[in-house]
Amino acid sequence: MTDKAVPSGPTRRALYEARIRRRSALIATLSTALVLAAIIILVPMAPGWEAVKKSFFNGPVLAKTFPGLLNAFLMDVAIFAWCAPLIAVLALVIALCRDVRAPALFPLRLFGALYTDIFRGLPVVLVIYLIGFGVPGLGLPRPWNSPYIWGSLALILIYSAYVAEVIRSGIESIHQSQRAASASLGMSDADTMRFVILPQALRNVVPSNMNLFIALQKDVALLSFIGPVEIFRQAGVYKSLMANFTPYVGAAVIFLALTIPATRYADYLMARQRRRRG
Amino acid sequence: MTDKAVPSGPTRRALYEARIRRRSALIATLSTALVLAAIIILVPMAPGWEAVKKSFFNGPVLAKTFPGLLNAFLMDVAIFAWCAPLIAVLALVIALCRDVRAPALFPLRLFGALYTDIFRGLPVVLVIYLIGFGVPGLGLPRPWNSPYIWGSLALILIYSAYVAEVIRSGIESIHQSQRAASASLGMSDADTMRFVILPQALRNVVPSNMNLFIALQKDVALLSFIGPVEIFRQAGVYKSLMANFTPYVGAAVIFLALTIPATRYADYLMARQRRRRG
Amino acid sequence: MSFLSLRSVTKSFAENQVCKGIDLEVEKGQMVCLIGASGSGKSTLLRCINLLEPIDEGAILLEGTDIAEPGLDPRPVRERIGIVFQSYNLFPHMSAMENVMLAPRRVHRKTRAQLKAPVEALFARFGLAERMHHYPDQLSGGQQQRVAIIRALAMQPQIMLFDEITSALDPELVGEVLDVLRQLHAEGMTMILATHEMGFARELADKVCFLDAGRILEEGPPEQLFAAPQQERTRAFLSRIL
Amino acid sequence: MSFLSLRSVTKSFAENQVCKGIDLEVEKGQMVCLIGASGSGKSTLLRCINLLEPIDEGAILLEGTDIAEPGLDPRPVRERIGIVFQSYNLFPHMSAMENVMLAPRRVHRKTRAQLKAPVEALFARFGLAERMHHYPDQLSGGQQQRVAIIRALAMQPQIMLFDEITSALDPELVGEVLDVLRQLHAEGMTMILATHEMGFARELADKVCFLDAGRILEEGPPEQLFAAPQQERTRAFLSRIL
Amino acid sequence: AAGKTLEEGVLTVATGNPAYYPWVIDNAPESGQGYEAAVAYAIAAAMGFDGDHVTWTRTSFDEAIQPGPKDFDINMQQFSITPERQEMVDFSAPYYSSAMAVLTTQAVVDAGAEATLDSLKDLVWGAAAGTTAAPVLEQTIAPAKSPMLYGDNADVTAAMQANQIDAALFDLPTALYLAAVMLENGVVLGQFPAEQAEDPDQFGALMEKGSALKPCVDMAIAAIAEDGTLAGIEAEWLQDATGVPVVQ
Ligand SMILES: Nc1ncnc2c1ncn2[C@@H]1O[C@H](COP(=O)(O)OP(=O)(O)OP(=O)(O)O)[C@@H](O)[C@H]1O
Ligand SMILES: Nc1ncnc2c1ncn2[C@@H]1O[C@H](COP(=O)(O)OP(=O)(O)OP(=O)(O)O)[C@@H](O)[C@H]1O
Ligand SMILES: [Mg+2]
Ligand SMILES: [Mg+2]
Repeated sequence: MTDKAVPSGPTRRALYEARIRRRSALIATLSTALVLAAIIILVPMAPGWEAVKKSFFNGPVLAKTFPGLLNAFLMDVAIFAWCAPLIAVLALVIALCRDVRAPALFPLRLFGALYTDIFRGLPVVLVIYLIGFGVPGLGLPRPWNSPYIWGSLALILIYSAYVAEVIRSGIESIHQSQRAASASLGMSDADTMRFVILPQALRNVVPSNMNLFIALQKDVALLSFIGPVEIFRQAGVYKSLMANFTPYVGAAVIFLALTIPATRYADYLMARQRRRRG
Repeated sequence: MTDKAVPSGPTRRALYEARIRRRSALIATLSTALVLAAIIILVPMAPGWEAVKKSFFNGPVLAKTFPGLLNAFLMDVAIFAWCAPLIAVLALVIALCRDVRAPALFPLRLFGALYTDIFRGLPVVLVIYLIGFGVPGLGLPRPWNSPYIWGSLALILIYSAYVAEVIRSGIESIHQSQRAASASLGMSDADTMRFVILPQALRNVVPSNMNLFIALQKDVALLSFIGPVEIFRQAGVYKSLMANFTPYVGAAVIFLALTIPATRYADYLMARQRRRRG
Repeated sequence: MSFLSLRSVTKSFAENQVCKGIDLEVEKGQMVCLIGASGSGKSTLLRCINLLEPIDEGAILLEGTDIAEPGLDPRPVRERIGIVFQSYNLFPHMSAMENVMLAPRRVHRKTRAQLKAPVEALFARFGLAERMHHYPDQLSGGQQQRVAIIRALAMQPQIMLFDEITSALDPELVGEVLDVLRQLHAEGMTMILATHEMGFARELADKVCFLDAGRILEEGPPEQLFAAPQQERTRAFLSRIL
Repeated sequence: MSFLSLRSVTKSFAENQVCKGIDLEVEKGQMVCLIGASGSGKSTLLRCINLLEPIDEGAILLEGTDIAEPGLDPRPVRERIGIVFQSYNLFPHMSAMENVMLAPRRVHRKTRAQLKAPVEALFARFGLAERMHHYPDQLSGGQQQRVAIIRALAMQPQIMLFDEITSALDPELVGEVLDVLRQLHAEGMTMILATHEMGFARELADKVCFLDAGRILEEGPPEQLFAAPQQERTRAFLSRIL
Repeated sequence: AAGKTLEEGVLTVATGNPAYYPWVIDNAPESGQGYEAAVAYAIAAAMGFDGDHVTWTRTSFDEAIQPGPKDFDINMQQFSITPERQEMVDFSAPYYSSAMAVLTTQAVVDAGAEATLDSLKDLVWGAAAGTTAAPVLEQTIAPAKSPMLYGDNADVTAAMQANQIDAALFDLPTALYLAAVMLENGVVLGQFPAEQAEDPDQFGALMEKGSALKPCVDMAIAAIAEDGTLAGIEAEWLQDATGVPVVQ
């Protein structure tokens, strides 16, 4: 008996579905085309369109400013590049602090809790101003008063609070039975954390952290308020020089080119994780 | 047979644990006290402490500016109050757009996808600048060019993209079998969505959305960059008038008073949800 | 003409052909039991009959009309065919009563007032009168499964499909649910039941079909099939299960 | 003196007293089966013996020493007592081999090289030689459960506790795991087994204890307990299960 | 100017938030104290508004230059008139020609900074991003390290106080004020006099593009310039800047 039936040509359902698919594709294409056409034809007919175009979608301005913007964006990338690993390390430390059980180390737990509460509770700009201008104002010598250092520190403090919470939630999401299994083998708490809990917890929180790091990449723009000329500030300079908003649009395009794929990927990871669990 | 054993005084374990608890409490108190003492005694001995104190923790400045800050914070609250419901509504619409199946409505799906991708991909400040300064510049008459309107719109656009994604993930997290059960009873897709899927999905996403709304409350501060004198701008004004960072610290305290309890509550909801699912 | 008849129904998931030409006749008032190993296609077959899965080839005739015609609106058909799943699939955000009333209200456009009496009667009949206003998570598995059956019955279907409705239950709760089936059978409901409860199949089924790898390998009245299976495979399966 | 003896062990979770004074003697090389309804306290008792739960009162003597003394470091004790859970609790991020090697490496400070031969021998002995480098989710339930047993055995415990290790398995996979127990019993391992598999208890146990609501209501060799239970409750329970 | 103002019979004047000395004294333009406050009242008077019919509002720099309708009739916060900006907004005739000046601290001077281009090149520079100082900095000094840019004057001084920048470019009166009041040990190291610049920094009152008010304002400014009011106000509120050396 050959169980594997050889499909002899398309089935009734396959034919029907192919027909439906063709029709749907047609309808979808048509309706999309219609809507697009409406946008393309109607929008430029709006009274303010010329002004909008001149102010926001100004070709020559874009051409003139885009290289400068791209260049300034390197600054964003660089700040991100040195903040991200520090955030990861600090967050792990804080998360472990909050998991500490020994009573002598209670101040650590307290510290961890205060830390995450405070830095998750404050607006990013506020922390950047406070730390970026405040701390160096206390009389630190160069180069230790650089806004790059203190601005980055502000980002690191804030984001490590968020990442720490995510890691902690990852640790807590590992079922108690894994700890029991490890303990029952005679493993110490530290070994259990290091070899059994953390590897699983960290893997589980990759998607959430990915989202946080995308947010970080965007919040790097806020560092501009304390001096560093990154893309957002550069766009602002061009804007006030040319009294034209196109540079901001250019900056937006640069951000989108990076964040859309990253966000999409994070979503994909999240959805996959949900499916696995569900 | 009386199965409910009446505990006859504390058990061996209870006694031991009470002893341990007492010792732990003692150690924890002692170590915390030690650390606190070290901070309280050592920090003021640092060379820059006087400067820091004058600049950041200036009692008279705080007393003078705090009422003004609180007053300005009402603006934050007001902006939040009108943005939040609009965000909720718009996000629901977008989430439903992305779930649409009919081919004729394909542009809606496309729109939903583009919308969420774009607004989740852009830094909040950038959108606030673009929309808050850009759109009114197109020649809208007063009062339609108000930064309150357009700044709020920027927040609404961004946050509704995030909330829409959360709602969509909530919809997707409802197991396929719920749709099957509903369909098997002869219910239409629209009724299934409205009576079966959405009520469950929305309940599931309350904690995630709570976190987003806390973030919104903090990002309201960014509106100050386009004019509205909310707490952050007010603190900046005081700062430049008095050349003192205490107003920022005051603003931070006000934010923390609101966001810490809210964040804690959101964490609690999240953890409870995870426990339920786990 | 049978009440329901399947004519060489085939169904694939991608490359995996799960139903390989199934013929089945169900008479009015009959109880047909599908038995077979895990993965043999019982659930899929039931889902196909309810049009939750489109079939590839073949026909499903309900009182002579092909309900599997591609492109047909499945909703009127589903009103006539009730299905109850293994994992009860109650709506967790509604009380038992609301679970039962939802579809009649939305589909048949009846009011709560109109529905109250008949629905309460259904609950009472299946011993759940006191539990009507509880939410699913306040009910035991057996109670949930009975609510799911009541929910399907409230649409007044002509035929009921049951997919291993007892296999997620503790042995002690299985009895409650099987009682409901007995009652329905006594009242003349047409039923198809996928089950691993051989005892029950033997007691109540009018016809037992043994599915193996997407085919009905053997069918007949339970006395015959259980006592003297014709096929080697059926024998092997029964010896493992009984 | 018995190898392991429990002396009026009590254990509560908050108000709920789960072990109400349990006395149990286990001789070297004996296999003791705990049977009893769900919630009767079998799992809790095993977890207490392994010190995963602190007991309230009573003593647990392992070769005469009270291991339940509050404040004692439980780790050396746990090295001597292996436990395998119902839900296998393998570490999902490690291959079967790494699962087994982790504790010997970290606790006994052995190297991979030292462990290779004995661990491979263990895998081979329980028919998993080819599956050593697979990850848990690439293994069937029965294979996972065998890896869990190997993992516990690799620490060379003197006594093994098994908590319903077959109840999450398909009937067809149960056999594989029971074979392992048979083998261990033959080799003289001391074992305590909480189980619903009466057939197995009857075949292999040296002593069967019937737990009911936190007490050992009746104990004895399987022939006696299954054939002629003394207590009304035991009879009721056995009649339901068998 | 009848019928051309935002609110009939009232001239709405915008200034910064906060507004700085010496342009506005004590952040209170209503007092008419300070150069721009006084000029505003003088312009208003020349246009026929008495002091009670002048109201004040606040805008940020960016809000002022954004295109479109405005919340003010005229906006005075040291806006430099540039052709690019004139594409989007209107400026009145200039009411002040400012020298650009180098603001720094005593510590930097002690470290050897001098009022020469060569010396200035090597400093770490800052400027307010929205102002013309940023491009002027690039053109005239071309610092070796790329300058830091900030949202407003307050942030620039904060950065200088934090020793994150050595020097910043401002219009001279602002620089003098910041050096004297806001900055500890502030020094105005040198100036680029307006007379010597090829396109000098001139302040104009900013108005909505195509504002009907522009001719009136221009006439008013011309009038107060002619009758010496403007010079009088300058003498009263702006320090004599001759003490500041010219950058070589
Ligand atoms: N939605 C689906 N997509 C892909 N394959 C499916 C799907 N549903 C079922 N299958 C496959 O179809 C086959 C038959 O599954 P089905 O659930 O019908 O078996 P069953 O007889 O009900 O088994 P059980 O006794 O385990 O419920 C299996 O191989 C299964 O993997
Ligand atoms: N960690 C815990 N916290 C509180 N109560 C618990 C805990 N673990 C078990 N219990 C309670 O202790 C009682 C005995 O549970 P236990 O798991 O020991 O029973 P069991 O005999 O193993 O049952 P089963 O056959 O279902 O595994 C139950 O009432 C249970 O609710
Ligand atoms: Mg099935
Ligand atoms: Mg148990």
